[in-house]
Amino acid sequence: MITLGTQGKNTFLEAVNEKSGANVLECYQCGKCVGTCPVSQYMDFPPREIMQMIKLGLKNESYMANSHWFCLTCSACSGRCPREIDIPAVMEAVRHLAIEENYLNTSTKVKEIRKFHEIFLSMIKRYGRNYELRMMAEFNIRTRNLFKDMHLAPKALLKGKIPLGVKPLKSAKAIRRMYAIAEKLEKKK
Amino acid sequence: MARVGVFVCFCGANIADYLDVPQVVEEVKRIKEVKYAVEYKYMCSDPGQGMIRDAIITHKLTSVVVAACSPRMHEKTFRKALSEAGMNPYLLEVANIREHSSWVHQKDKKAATEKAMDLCRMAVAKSIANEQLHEISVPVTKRALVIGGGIAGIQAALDIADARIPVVLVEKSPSIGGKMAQLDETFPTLDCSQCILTPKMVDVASHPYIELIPYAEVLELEGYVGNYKVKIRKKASYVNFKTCTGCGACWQKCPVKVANEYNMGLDKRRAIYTPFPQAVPNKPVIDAEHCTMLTKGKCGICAKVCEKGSIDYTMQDEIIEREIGAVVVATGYDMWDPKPYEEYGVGRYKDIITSLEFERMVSANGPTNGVPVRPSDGKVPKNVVFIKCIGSRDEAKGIEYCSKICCMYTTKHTILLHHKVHDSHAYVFYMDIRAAGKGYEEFVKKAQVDTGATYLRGRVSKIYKKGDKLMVRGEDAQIGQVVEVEADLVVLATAVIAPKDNPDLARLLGISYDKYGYLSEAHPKLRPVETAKAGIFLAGCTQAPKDIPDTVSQASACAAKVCGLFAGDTMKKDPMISTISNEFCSGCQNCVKVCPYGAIVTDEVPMGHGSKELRTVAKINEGVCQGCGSCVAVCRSMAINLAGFTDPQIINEIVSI
Amino acid sequence: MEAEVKDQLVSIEKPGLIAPPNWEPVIMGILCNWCSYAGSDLTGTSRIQYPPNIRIIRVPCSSRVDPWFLIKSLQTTADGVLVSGCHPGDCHYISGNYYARRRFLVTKKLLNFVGYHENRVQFSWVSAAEGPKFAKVVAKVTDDIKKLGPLHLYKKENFEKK
Amino acid sequence: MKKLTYFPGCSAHGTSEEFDSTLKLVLKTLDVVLEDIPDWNCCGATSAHVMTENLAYALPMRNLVLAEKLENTTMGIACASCYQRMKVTKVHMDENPELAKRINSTVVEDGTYHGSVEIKSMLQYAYEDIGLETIKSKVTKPLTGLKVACYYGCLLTRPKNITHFDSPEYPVSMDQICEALGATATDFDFKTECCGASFSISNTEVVESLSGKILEMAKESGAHAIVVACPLCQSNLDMRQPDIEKLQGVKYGIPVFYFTQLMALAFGYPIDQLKFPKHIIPVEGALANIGKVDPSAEKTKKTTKAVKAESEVQ
Repeated sequence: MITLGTQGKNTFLEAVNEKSGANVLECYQCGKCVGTCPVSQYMDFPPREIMQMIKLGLKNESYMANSHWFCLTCSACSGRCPREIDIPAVMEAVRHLAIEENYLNTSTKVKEIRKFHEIFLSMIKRYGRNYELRMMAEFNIRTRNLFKDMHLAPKALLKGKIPLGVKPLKSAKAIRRMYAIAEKLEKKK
Repeated sequence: MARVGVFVCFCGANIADYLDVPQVVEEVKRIKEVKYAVEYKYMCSDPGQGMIRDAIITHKLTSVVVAACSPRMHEKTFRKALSEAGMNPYLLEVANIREHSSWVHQKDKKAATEKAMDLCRMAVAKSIANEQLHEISVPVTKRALVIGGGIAGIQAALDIADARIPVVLVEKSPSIGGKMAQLDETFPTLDCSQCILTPKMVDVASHPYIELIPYAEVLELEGYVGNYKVKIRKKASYVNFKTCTGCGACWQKCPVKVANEYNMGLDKRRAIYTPFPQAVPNKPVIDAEHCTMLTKGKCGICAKVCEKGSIDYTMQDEIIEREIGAVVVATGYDMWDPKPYEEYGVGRYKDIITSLEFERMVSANGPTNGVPVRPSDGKVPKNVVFIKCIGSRDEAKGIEYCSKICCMYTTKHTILLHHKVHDSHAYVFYMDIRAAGKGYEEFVKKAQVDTGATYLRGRVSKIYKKGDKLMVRGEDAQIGQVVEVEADLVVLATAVIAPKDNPDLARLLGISYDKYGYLSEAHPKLRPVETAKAGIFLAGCTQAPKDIPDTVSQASACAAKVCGLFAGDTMKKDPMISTISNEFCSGCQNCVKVCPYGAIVTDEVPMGHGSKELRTVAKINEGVCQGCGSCVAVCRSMAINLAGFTDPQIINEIVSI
Repeated sequence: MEAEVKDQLVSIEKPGLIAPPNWEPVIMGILCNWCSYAGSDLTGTSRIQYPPNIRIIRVPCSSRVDPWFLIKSLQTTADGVLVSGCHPGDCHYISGNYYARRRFLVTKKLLNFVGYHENRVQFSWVSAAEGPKFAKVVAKVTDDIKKLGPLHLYKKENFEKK
Repeated sequence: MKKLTYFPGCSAHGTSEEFDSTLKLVLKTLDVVLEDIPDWNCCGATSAHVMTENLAYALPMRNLVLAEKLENTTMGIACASCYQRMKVTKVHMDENPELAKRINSTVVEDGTYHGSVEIKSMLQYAYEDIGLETIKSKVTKPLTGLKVACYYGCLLTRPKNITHFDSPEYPVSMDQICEALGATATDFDFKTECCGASFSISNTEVVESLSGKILEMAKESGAHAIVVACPLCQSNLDMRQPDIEKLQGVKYGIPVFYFTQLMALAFGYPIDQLKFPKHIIPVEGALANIGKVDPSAEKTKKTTKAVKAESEVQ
């Protein structure tokens, strides 16, 4: 059971609105987003419910939900929302806040998704571009799932779908510098 | 020398508890114009008024000040008291020492008393400058114009006419009846729309006090309340209604087929046609846009077959004028076009129809003889999905507001579907069920329980085609699951919107309309049928979405208003209007520009006594002036004054404290 | 030029500099009959308290307000003036309050130019339903005028003399 | 001769190399010269915006800044995700100069951002800047008889206020291009449903179910092949198709072309230049339909014409 009325101002709602530029209060729970969302059935709470949870100020629940990790930012929902709420932005805001305040959803799926993104970013950091083969390999190693998609590998490699090398950036250090500054900016906030 | 009487009211405890009334009286007595001042428990009571009457006579008062509640409350009461004492009622001034002092400074008796004194001083000073005013009476043309021949217009016209007041009813289409004539049955009683409407339509046609002008539109309205003049264009019907018997030979023979508006384009009508069998008047008109005789000069069959020779291809539009005293606007509503709902494949899938199309299908005199069918293949549908709030409550694609009637007509449709196709099943996607009204909630229960319509709470997200079925996907929020319904037919409950030509009409009538195009009432609560312009009233959906009962009540209310307006031979009018003195008027015509009512016109007067030369001056039209005073403030030469709020009166107030 | 205006400003507002103890300003409130006056009545019926300094004059419409009224008030009895009308678009007389608004801006400029502080005259929209708002507006205006100090230290005697 | 700034995107040198190379062929015929952004970097799609706001803007920002060093007013982007990240960044930067300044500070050595370069997806460029007529005029081997389902994915037309291109629900630009090539575009309902995009590695079962639905509907619409303009969509629909077939127990065998491949084909380039061997699903079956006139084609053509009419009305 959830007890309401115990917390004072709904600071969580304000934070989300501020970060996303959307106004969650506009949501009138029609559910069009849920039917639209391609991954809503994989979410602990579909978008509509997340919106309500934000309205109720349920910070923990929203942070720990896998919903914002599953959001593909495909913008189908916002395109159909009768109140034109930027739902992906809201999801992104919740995710970023969760990351900033180190809330860790420990379900393996979310862990994998998160791992993938981290590896991806590290790839760019290292090469300035994405190195697909290496990324896949690393992903499989880090997620302790060596043979995932291995059945595709030979075919893909054979057909040159996935190149063996990557042409790294001339000024890769420009990227590293960018990373450094960006991270500093994150902290500043 | 002015002799003012001041009467200060205790208003029980309301005033007396929070300010020192006797002290106020004492203070007021020190003003030299005040010849008599007294306090009393309830000035508005009969004895209170008696005191005023007596004092007027015994003290030969020239003006009266009552210090009590707001003038908006009892001004009329005390004016009556004055006239009963043989004094001009407009020599009264009210000092508002309750709303403006005792009630709002309850913690500071001294300050409240001081303020009350000042308010009295101001009232006294103003009353000294008051002049005798007399109600203006303007002649009234006792004839009403009703614009629109839907159920609202019909009801208003009949009620007014039954009071033996002549009515001019103007309808833009060839027959009266409006949207209601397109309905099959009506919620929540399921009585047949046609059966209850057509008798009224016939009454209109046969009523001695109603002049029915079909196939016409209002062009121009000039004048003011009680004395309007309206220009009407009668569109050329190319049929002589006087001789036409409505036998129907012409439209049976007419070779040109056109989409039939009455049946939402689900079938065809001819180029010469009556909109529907029960049309009133039951005379055909020629659709000039499609008639080959009028467009290409070929054909002429209808003229050949018409025994009465009533067809006249040379007929022209005709402009007629009528003198009227009041207007009832009842232009109804339009249905919103759901094309923006691309995610539903609107426009791509034949088997997605609007609720009015469905209404025509299930209607006994409809294109499919009362059986709903799939437009794509003519099969009778088994699973029918009804989607509510199409365009309504949708800022992104439609309009913000709730259309009010969709919940109920959709409920009705599920029941009608069940009646017409027994083995069918209705699914209703809704956001809320708004069933506030007599017998409405019970009606919804009937649909859900007796006919077993399945209600799913959620807005449909997508519709796509699979084989010959339409897959309707949406969330059912109750179970928090995405559901897909395999539908044969999808019915969209499209929003009610204002008629698209409402703004133009509003402009030519000189009334205001809101951002959606609905005509605005004078006050949302207390003057719901009047407009801000005297003598123009609103009935039905032209003011806001409404169901039939509400529409009919509002129409009757309009009738009552019109009858009230025409009660006397002349109309009494508040004398507090502008007056212009020719001596001072320089003819700059600033006032003409600012007058919101066009009540100021120019006039020619001789330069001086006996001189032939003329000069232009402004002239107030007493009937039109509403007394806002805009003109007074812009008058450079102080030639204009507003009776009851003259410059001397207000300046007196200012300097008196 | 600049300097001149400054001087004037000082000279006119100077009496204000010597406000006597427990001085209370007088504020002339000119309200339109249909919105603001009705609103002020509502403030009363709902017993919302506000400072007692305002003296209310009823006019049919804010467009009736002649600049002359403001000037006269400031010259003779009032330390400040509040003009209030219907919200834009809600004018009972269709468009009166628009005229009022434009006219008021010009008047304000003029009064400013001759040296009156801009807060001496103020304008507001109060609808018939906005009782609480009216109280707020009055409180604010009163407060502003108190800060500015008196324009007239003689009005009472002045009245007795009449 | 037209010039166009080009941002290939990482996958152009990897999974979508055939997109890149056929695009170049096509533009050669259309007399457009591509100028690669010197030393461009990955735009961060699809991970940067998930993890951090600043990087999500910073990575595209650098490319935008570099792009402004070339004279051209327009930049064409092959990959849909790159296109969206870049466009989002541009729009947000132009709306919010404050933010622009902050982000610019991360790449300030590479130059300052002015927002002078217009960003278009290659599809948009072909449709708006080159135009159907020109395309038609270059066709030497019309693809008559080939029925294709045009799949746009999420990123090319959404969100509307960012892309301002075609319809987010039922776009028709690619359909019209394909019809200009002589092929027939089917009335396909899942044009803009998501294929699972960024989950292609981290969350395959999602991808398989989503892409599965798309393949199913494509078949439903009677298409021989799917046409795409996005590497992610292509690899999801093509590479994962065998798994999906296993999962659903159905045989689709629908090849997934880049629209540039079909253009090149219609423009008369020899098969061996079109990198068909790179496809996991063999293309021969579908291409065999070219030249075959089948009666139902006429009907579908009409419907799509109707659809066009609709879209023009709006």
